[in-house]
Amino acid sequence: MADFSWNTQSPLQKALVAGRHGVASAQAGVTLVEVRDLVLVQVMARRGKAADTAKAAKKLFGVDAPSTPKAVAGKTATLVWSGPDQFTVLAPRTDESSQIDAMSQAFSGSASLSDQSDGRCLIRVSGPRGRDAIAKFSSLDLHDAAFPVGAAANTAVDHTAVNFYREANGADGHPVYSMLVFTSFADSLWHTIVDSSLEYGVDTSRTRAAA
Amino acid sequence: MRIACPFCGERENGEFTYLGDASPKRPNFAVDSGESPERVEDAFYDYVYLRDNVAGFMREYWYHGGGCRSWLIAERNTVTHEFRSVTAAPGVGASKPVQAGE
Amino acid sequence: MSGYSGSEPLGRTAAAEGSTSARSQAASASQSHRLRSGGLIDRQAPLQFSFDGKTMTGFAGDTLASALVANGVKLVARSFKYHRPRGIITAGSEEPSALVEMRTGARKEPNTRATTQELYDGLIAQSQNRWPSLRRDVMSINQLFSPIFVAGFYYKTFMWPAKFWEAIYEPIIRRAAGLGKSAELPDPDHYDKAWAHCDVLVVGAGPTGLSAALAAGRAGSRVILVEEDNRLGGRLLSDGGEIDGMHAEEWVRRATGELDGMANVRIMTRTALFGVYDGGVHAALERVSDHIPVPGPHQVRQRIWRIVAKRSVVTAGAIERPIAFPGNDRPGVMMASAVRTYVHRFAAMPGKRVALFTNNDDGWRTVEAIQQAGGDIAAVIDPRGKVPAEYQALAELSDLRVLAGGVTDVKGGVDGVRGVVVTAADGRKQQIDADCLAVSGGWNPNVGLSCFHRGKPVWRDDIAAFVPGDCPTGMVMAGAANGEFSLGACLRDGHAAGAAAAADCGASGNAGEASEAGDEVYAISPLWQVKAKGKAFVDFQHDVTASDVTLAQREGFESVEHLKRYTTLGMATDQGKTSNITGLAIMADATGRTISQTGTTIYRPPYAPVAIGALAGHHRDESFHAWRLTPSHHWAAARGAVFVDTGLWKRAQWYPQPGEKDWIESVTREVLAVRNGVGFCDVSTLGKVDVRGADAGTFLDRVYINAFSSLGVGKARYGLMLREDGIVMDDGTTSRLAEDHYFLTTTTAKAGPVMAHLEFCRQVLWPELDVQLSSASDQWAQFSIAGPNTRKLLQALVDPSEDMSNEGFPFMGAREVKLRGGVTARLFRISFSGEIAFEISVPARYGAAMAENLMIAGKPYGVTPYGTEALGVMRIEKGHVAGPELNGMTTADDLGLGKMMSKKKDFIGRVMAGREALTATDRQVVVGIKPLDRARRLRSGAHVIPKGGIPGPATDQGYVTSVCYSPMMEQWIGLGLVERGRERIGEIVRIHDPLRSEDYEAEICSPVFYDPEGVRQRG
Amino acid sequence: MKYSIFSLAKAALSGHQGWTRAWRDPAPKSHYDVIIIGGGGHGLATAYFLANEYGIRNVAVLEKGWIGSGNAGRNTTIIRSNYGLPGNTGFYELSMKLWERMEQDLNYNAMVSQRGIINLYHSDAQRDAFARRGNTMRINGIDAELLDAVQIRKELPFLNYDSPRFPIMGGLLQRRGGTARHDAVVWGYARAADQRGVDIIQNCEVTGFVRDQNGKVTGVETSRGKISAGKVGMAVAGSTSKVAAMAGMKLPIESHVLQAFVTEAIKPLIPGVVTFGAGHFYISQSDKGGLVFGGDLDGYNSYAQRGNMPVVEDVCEGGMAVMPMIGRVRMLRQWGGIMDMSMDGTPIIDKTPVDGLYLNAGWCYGGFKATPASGLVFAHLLARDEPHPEAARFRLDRFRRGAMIDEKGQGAQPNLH
Repeated sequence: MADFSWNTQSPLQKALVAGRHGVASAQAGVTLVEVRDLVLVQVMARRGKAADTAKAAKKLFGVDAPSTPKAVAGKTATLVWSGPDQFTVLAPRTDESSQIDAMSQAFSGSASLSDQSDGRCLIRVSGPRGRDAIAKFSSLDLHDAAFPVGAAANTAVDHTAVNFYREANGADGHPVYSMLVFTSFADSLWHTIVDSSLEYGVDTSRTRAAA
Repeated sequence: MRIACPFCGERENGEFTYLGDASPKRPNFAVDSGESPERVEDAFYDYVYLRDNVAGFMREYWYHGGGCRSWLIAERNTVTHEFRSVTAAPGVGASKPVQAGE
Repeated sequence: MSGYSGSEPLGRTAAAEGSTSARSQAASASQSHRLRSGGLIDRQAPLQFSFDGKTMTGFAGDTLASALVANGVKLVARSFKYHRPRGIITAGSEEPSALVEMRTGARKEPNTRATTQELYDGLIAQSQNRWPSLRRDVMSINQLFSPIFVAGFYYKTFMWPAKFWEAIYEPIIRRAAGLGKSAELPDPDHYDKAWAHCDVLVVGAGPTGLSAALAAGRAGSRVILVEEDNRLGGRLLSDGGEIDGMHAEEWVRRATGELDGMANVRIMTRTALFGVYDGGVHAALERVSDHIPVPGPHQVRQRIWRIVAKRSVVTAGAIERPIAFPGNDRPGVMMASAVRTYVHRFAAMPGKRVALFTNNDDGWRTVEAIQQAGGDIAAVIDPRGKVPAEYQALAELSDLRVLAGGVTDVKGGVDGVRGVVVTAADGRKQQIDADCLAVSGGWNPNVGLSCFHRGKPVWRDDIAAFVPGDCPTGMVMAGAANGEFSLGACLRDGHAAGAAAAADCGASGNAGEASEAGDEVYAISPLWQVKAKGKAFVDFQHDVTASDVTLAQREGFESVEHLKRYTTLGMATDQGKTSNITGLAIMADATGRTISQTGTTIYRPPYAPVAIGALAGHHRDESFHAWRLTPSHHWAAARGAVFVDTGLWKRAQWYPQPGEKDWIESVTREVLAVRNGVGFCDVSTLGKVDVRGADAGTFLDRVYINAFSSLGVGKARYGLMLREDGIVMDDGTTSRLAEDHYFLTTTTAKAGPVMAHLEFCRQVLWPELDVQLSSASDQWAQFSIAGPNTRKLLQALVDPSEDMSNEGFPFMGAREVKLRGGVTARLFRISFSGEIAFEISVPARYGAAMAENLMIAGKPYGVTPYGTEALGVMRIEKGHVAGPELNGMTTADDLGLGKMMSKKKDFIGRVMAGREALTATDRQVVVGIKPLDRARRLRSGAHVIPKGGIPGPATDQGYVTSVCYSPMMEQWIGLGLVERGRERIGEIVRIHDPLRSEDYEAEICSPVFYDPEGVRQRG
Repeated sequence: MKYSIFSLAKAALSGHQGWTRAWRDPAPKSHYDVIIIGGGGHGLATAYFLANEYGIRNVAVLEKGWIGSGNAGRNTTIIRSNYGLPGNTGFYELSMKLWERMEQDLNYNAMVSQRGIINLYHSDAQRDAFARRGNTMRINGIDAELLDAVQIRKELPFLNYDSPRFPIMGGLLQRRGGTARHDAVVWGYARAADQRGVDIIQNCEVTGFVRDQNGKVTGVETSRGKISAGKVGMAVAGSTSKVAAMAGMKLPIESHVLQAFVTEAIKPLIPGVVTFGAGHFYISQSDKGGLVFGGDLDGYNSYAQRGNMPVVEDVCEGGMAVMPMIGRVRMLRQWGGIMDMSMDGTPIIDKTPVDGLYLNAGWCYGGFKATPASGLVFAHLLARDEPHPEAARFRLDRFRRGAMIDEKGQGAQPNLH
């Protein structure tokens, strides 16, 4: 029998209709991008092994793993704090199994890993009114002083958990926020984000994670 | 209401789930402890059902399920809703407690 | 605006300055009471509006109330109880009387205060609570019965005969009560809710608030300034004055400019703070588009703001209070400050001949305002009998008629005041011709927001008013709200409060100096009521009179709360903003207590009423709650699946095929397809938890009633967990994928609570164990594949190297397998249906492909996708318990699973499960139930009565929990919880379902209807 | 003076100068046969029934503030007897029967209005649970009807039947359910008890118990002095744990805040009581025209009588989901009451381990509808020293024995009941 084809499907398959929505002003106030094809692994230090985990992370990624709510860019991945003694490794998907194997080896004995590459969906919110749109569904204080580039937060949107982190400002000088949302909620939260953005005009698109 | 998670900072209480009084400690009886069932049940009756229900500061469990998934112990005034402290449960994260849990 | 000097007397021809258009001239001319110049209105922008069907014209900048005043309209409403004619009393959100029905159709909105509704072109408003018309209201007959309709009369009557209450009395009362009519169509507008954060929140943008915002902003703190009005300035817009040597208007302009220039200051107009909650959460309502006919595209009508502030400076000002005297509710009797607002801010004259009744110096400002606008002051009635020093020159200059004494009657008709009767201290009466009576009983600091955390206001004798007591944490009140009534003091108080709040937040910049203004004297001698014959109203909307207050006192309702509840004083839409203090002062007088001893009622949010739609925001219709989709959702939708909301999930319930007449037919087809061939169902909604760590087995031993540390790698086991009180919490299958890795599943409904419970066990109960938990619910697309042809289907799907034989993959086996095409899956040989069955998990991105590939791989075997209904049928046929049996009241033994409870280890719930009532022999336990009449449809919720028994509490022995039409048994069957059920297998009982008028006999049987030996699933 | 339209008309002739106090304002005596702590609906009803049914008239009701200042005056005024478990079913029906004759019993119009209560269901599982409960009611002789959406639409056309989420499938209707004017219930019982000799003493706070050498309670210390008593009954829901602590008792009770809301008055819109089954929202309309509505507990222990925004929003979201035509109606006032949340969601009416001290507590958010029956059975317990048959299951030791009465099946987690 012939092999089966295993086409992949994004949880935003239906919800994301690329293009302009809402108020048709010259420049969209909000830009929404689904970032696809990520490897995402939750790293949880074993009991009493927080220091060993940090050491292993440093060795593998060349940076100190975040011990407070921050996102840190390492050699091959971004490490986003996701709770005490745990963080999420985010990397563009290249060779998935070897990427995960490398982590399994590096953290063997110090941390438990949980592959969440399909458990989360990454949505990036930017544009001059991005922060105003987010203020409609998130209670986080995203003021520059409270949430600078590199800051991260686990919070709740529509009563479900979401990880936010702030990336480097966009070319337009406006802040860029990344949101990791649960896959099964992605369709719903996407609607919430779009609805919050319509009055500013919103451009939506999807992209592959940049290597 | 805002709760200062020791890990995440101050957050809306909607991110948290409330369990209640943190004073009762789970009795620990091995199946072969030899205690009379009566006494063991009495101890659990206390733990599961009886509450001081203080008007004033009480220690209580909150779960930051909409955040870092830590169980927290808050000291909060039940009359004014003022928080005096919020600390992590002994087994939060990878921390290794000096002694067995509550 | 130009200030007083720019105002021209009424009736004088406007100087032909600039290019006043013909249209605006015509508009001006049609407004009988509009001043020819002045006011913060745009005469170039005339706006048409209609009130009770009559078209009128106002100007941009008007409120509906000011436009009505400008058009000479006095009668605008009918009161709640007596349907008395009422006019406009105030010029702000405290308005008790001038409530109208705004807009039409689905946008109809009852009880809108004309005083805060901004005018727009095409505005349509109706008066309310009258029939057939405002002028001729039949219900005003109630006034004839007013001698009987006193406070609390309804508690004393309408009792006989008892049946008449719902049938006759109450419908009449209900129809008479209420004010406006609400729309009966869904609200077509959108709302949203947003968050904002700051160091210092300044509430109110009058002189105090502007001063506070300037200080806090200059100091460098993050400031939000909210103002309910559409422009900044507060009372300065109505009373003018001089600040830092400039006109108040100029000062406001400069202050606004400075604030606008600060990046750390955010100004929010049309935004009213309505609540203060714990932790510095402040709630405000922004009226985004109430000032235009309909919201623009993608624009909301209103928006709720939750503003998180470290400090707040509340400068909510003060509210002028009425005096209770006979006739004080006649249209044309208006608060003195409101008269000044209409004249000065809106260039609209409430009357051509104005009488003023004041007991304090501030009221006297009205004299100047009216005179400068070209109106006549008919008289000033001041019970103090003396012209305040500040006004002596003015009084002499204009030969002012000043009377000592009090107003004891107001003459006139529905159209308003025609005369005022003044009675002097010696009893001498005189009548004064006037078409407007301005009243000032003094000012009440607006303490409401300070009391929302149960702080009690404090009485101050010198100003005869309550000032804030203990404010909510982080809040200070400043300016008039704090009892500071002079402009200079307000500016200083605001500045000091703003600077202090900023410093508290760590701001170290220079707050600058406070602006300066004069410190006018505010002298008052309290006057709450003028005792004379006639109805003297305290609460205008609810028609509570001074004599109602004293009646309540005579009947023992002396507590202010009893007073309020007995008379309804202060329970109207203004929540007593203009009436509460007067009412309690009259009560204090009647009881001989002081006002301070009498105290106030409890202040509660919202400060001003808030639309329910705004509080719901975005969360309505499909966005009521977030939804969750399974990985094969769109695939199932494309195949026409019928979906059902289960919790937040959308699940495929069944897949109808053309020609099927009802869902039972579809579900039966799906069940038979599984039992005779093979089918699959998306079960991704199950909670899935990765349990890892050296102590994972020990951990699960303590969580489950049965053992898991003894489970071999590559094996799955059914597990049951209890609550600590011994009642079943949840069940599911848990597999051991590696020595230190278990994969635990929960029911769909309990995924969240179980995860929280497991974390509690890990972090609180047993922190010594090395266990890590992560939710994997969304990572995996999981399908149940069931039926005799399952293995054949799987053999087509998996890599040929995988051994799928019964020996190679035995019942309750669990391991990873390679699928053709390169994807790795987790495969579990577990069965809910009783057939050979597997659950297969692939990463969620492959969920849709998996569904499609299962169709391809299973095509030769007639593979059929099935939904939750067929899943439910098969579990009932097999006697597996689910939600209806795991109802939070059943023990493991009730479910027939008591034998699973390990006696070798401790686990959550072990001890409490042993309590006497939970182990009693007469408990209701799970059994099977089948009607004797095989054509009979069994229904869940029907009760079980012994055969021949008479239904009653003593014979009520249980009920049917789950039912289905069983294609295998070819009849309806069910599970039930029945007293001593397991001892009664074979017994015939009576199924009693009075709700559905059904009563029939059924047999109690084993819950396992189909393949009781369990042969099929092991084959 | 007997209240009637005639006495009212007569009083009008004299400008209502003739009305006297609805209840006296006596100074406390040194001894009473029975002291009831708590001048709420339950305490006053207990005193009324002690005097009226059991002939015990030397009774005082001690209230620390003004009568009705607790939950009696802070609830959403719903009366119903649509319970499903043995113990509750009969008790609440007893209460309903007492509501139905209350006005004639008390000569006070408490506006008991049986305009019906409907619990909407939105899933098969909910329908089945309602069917079970409705059948229990019918088996116990209580009216109940299971309606489908078509039938409900005839009576309540304004509901959101076509919601894309959790559409209305039907409802369980009790036509005899409805509302009553809460304050009037308090005042009616106070006046009727007073007329039968009961002393209602306001502004009298109990500060401790007087006990003899055997530990028996023989009186109370109060802010107005020591008062001795044959028996002392507690009816202080919201403050039960505080008062019990004075006698050294710890109870299976937590105090939680429940918020409620009322809108501005509008013309009649909603005939009876409607509860939404897919969210936290229930609503009725008062005779004055305000829509009275509420939802779930805030969820944390509280004695503050006020709550927070998340619940306000949650409740209004539920409201807009089920009746989106109330979007433009304005919420006028929100408040909070302190619920005596028991560990199984069911009240406790029993003797306590302390001799001479009797407990009436744990009403959760169901206390108002229970007022008359609670008074009757508590009076019975105080008078006879044995439980009234309809309250026989409301025992304190049921938690120890495992005989919980847990309608919601949530276990020992009070904030989930």
